[in-house]
Amino acid sequence: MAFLNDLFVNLSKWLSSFLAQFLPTWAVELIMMLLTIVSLIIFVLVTIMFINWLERKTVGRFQDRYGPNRVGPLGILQFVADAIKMFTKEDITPANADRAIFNLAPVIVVVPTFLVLAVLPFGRGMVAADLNIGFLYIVAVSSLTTIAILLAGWGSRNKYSLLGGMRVVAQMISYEVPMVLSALGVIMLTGSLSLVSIVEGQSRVPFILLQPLGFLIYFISAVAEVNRAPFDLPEAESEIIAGYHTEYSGMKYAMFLLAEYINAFIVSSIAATLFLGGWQGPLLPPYLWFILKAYGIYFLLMWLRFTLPRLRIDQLMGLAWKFLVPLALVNLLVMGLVMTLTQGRGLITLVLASLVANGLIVAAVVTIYGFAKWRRKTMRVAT
Amino acid sequence: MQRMETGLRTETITVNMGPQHPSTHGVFRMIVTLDGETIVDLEPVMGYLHRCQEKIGERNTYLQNIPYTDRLDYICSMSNNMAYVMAVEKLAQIEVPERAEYIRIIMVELTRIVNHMLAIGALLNDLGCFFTPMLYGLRERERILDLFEMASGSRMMCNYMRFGGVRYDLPPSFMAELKSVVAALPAFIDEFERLLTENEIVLVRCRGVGVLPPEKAIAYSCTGPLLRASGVDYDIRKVDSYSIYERFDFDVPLGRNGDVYDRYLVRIGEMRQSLRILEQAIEGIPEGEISVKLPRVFKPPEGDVYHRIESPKGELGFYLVSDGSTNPYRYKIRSPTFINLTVLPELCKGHKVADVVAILGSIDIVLGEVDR
Amino acid sequence: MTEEEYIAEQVRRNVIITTIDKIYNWGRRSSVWPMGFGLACCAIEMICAAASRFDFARFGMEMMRPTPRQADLMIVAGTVSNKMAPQVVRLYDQMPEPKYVLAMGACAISGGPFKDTYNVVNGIDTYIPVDVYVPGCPPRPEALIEGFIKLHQLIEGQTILTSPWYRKEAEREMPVPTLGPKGLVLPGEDE
Amino acid sequence: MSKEIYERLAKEFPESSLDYLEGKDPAISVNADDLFEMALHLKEKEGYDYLSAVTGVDYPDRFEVVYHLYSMRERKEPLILKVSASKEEPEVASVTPIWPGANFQEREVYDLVGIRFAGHPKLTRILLWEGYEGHPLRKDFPIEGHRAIGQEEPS
Repeated sequence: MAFLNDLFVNLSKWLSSFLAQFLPTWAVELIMMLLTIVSLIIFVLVTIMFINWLERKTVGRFQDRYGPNRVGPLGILQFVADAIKMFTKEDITPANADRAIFNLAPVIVVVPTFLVLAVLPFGRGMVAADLNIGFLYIVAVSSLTTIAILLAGWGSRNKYSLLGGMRVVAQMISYEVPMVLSALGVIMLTGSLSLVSIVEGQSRVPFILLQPLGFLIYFISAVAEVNRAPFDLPEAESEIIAGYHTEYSGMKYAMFLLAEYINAFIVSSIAATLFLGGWQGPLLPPYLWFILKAYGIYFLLMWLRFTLPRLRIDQLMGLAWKFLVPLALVNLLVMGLVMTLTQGRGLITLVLASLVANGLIVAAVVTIYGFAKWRRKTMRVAT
Repeated sequence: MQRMETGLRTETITVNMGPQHPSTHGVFRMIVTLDGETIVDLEPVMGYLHRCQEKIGERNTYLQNIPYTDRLDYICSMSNNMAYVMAVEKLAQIEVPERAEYIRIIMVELTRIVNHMLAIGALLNDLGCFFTPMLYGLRERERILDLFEMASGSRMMCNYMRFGGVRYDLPPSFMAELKSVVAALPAFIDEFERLLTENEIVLVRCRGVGVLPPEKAIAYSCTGPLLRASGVDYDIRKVDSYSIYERFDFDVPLGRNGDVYDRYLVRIGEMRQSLRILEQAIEGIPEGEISVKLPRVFKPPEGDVYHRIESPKGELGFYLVSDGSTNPYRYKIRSPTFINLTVLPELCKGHKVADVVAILGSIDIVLGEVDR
Repeated sequence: MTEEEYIAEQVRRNVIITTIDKIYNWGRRSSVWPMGFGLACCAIEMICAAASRFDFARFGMEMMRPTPRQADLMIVAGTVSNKMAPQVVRLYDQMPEPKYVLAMGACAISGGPFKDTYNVVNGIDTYIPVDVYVPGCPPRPEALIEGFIKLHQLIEGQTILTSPWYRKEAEREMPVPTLGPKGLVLPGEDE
Repeated sequence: MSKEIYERLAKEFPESSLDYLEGKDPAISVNADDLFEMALHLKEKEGYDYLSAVTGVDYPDRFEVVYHLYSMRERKEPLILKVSASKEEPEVASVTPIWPGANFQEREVYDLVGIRFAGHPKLTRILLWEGYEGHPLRKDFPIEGHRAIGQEEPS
């Protein structure tokens, strides 16, 4: 069991000590670094293949269908076929497009996704680079996606793309605020921005028990950050065709598709890391726990996507600025109070106090909302 | 050049939605002028599916026109059949046997359920539901299409009704199957409602969007669920009762606010009322003849006649001018969705792009009927 | 080079090419993404084919792309009117190679019941090349799926060596007709 | 059916030449010049608030526009108005200002039958395109369109 628990860490240790017999230290480090990168890329590709298949099978089940089942067992090779097709497809650059920007955008869009992977702790000791500002780094790097999508929307010189690009900018910038604010609660609890220490801080109790509201806010804004339904306005099929990637074909479109899936997976893994205790868990090896939790949250994403209709752009912005941001601020304030009041009184007090505090906030929100609804109703009757 | 007072110079952009657009329900085109995401102006352009139906109607004999009516509103072929054959029956004064009337009512009410299922599914699709409600609707629709196939031999283009009756009698197993479908449908409608009616996103997307006041609805000649959602109690089955509708006990669901949400509710209500009619029709259907014998060369007398029925989408009327020969002299189709579209620009102004597709979805157009 | 060497060489080359072809065609065949584009009655049956009972997602085809740039297959589902034909041809031109066209229903094949009327194109193959014809008015979903299988067979039979779409000289762009006072006019024709 | 209304109308508009047409659906034939006044009167005074259909018919000697009127609020009996227009310069007053629902229908009649509607806000072709020659629902227009007049199929 212990062997399985630390399988990949031991493997890399063994390999580096094996290589050290023939090679100088710098070469060993270089090789190990390259191997890490390669394994991350392989992980990404396998994940995409699996996620794509999972999503298409799940939507099938949601809609009383089978989903792909012709290529490979249960259709699992579907993404391989898609990839072969997309890579051999003609690559069209529209005559009116801004060539440089148009071609640059799909490259830029995948870069941040790979960069973010570097700081994710996949298991005990399984992190490519344990930055002490890990979370800050993630926030900073993932905002690059916004630029890439805006470039795509602008460079295509297509009105639908432009509308999609503009929507992305408005949406992603707005939702970054509640996302970071909700994650601040977790950072307050651990006192560190490093994802590894955040995971280690949850060895006794996952932060979702201390921060249920924070988790909820994070989850909602994360769904919006990766443009998934019900916040998929930038590529709203029924309104603006395919949004910012309307004009992209073949490989470049595959890049956007890849970035979309992997981003969704990354926000699920970050949610798992911040709130569900990352790789912590009994019995199973840590990396399996991590993947299970990430897929669990990803399933929630899919569930939302296949059930809910889409919000409108003004409602979307309203939800972020009028609801999530104030709620996240209140949550942060209350969390600070709870932490100060329960300092030194043990973990159980802290958990109970946070649950009560969160319950109070929810009750307050429900009351205010109900009151507003009642007032609107009475006012309508009056007029 | 709006919003000069804020110091920002902004321009409106013109976006062309269609004729190939995922949510124009076919080949409809809208030229939309946008200020940011807000609609300043909207101009519908149609005719991308103009198939010369009225000219063909003049070329064909009266009988040959029945299959062409199937292809008008290709979701509800049965009610198109009914409108046309009833117009011809009025022209030639043909009496229809009792059993045939019942069969027609059963078919037309089934068609209404099919249409509203698809209409709600398509509306939710336009709201961005990733096909799920649509496919649930289609799943149940298949069972009703099976019934059509049992009776007429075809799933969609039924071509089932004839002057003075229907083409075939119902097969022996039909009534049992119909009973089981009718018994199963309320559960399905309940499921639909559980999914959608109280759904918070559906509420915020649909309430107060595309409000059509009753005066405007009447002035713009709107009919069908679009009119009744505005609270105007006008159902041709009640007002200008045709066939044997006065024998059935059913209500006309009405909306209050005339917005997209009320149109959705009216459609749900109409499905339930159609089920009520179906239950009564199953009870009351007699044995007997299914059609009257007509001469091989059918020549109605001279004159002109207009007959209208309450098709699932609104008032479907046929205006026929006969010169006593085998073909109509003039064959005019008063299609409900074409005329309901007149009000579309009025409904959309001031709303967002996303609302346009919702409003269009709630009007429930079928291009085969709009363009004919 | 002796005859045997020559044969061995040829066999080796062919083995490589057929293997590449196999993978290439397998990939393309298993992931034909249709363009979500319905014209008339047949579009409803096309949607039915995607729905629960028939479910062409089994062949990996449920990714209905709303934009022609990402689609592989254009299903011309319904009557093409004169007013619509330029749009259809333009959509065809906007699709990336390799692209296929499936004419669904009597109208798209020949004009069907509306043949020879003043605003209906007598079959879309007047303007764009059609790979598979699915007759019926409208074809049942089973017939459409049969058409897809025929298309898969067509793709299987192609080879990367002779495929026209990777060649520079093969211009597969179709001329877009315009609306004239008497009907559709192809560029270069009188009036 | 509409006999009483016909009599009331005849009293209201003594100088116009109304005519009562018997048939399966009795109709009132109206002079083209009086159409607008009469339509306004019917909507304001008689309560015919709902214009169901506008149809153009090409008869050998004349064009005819048929209006099917109903009353949604008062549920009166239907009323059918028929207006003739000359073969050479068919023109009828537009009723769109009275019933906005006539907008698209009049455009359609203009497009397919070629009757002009004076006072229509935007009288352009609606189903066919601007610049198309001829009006398909006229009897002298062949069903094959211009293809019949010796136009070759493009290859």
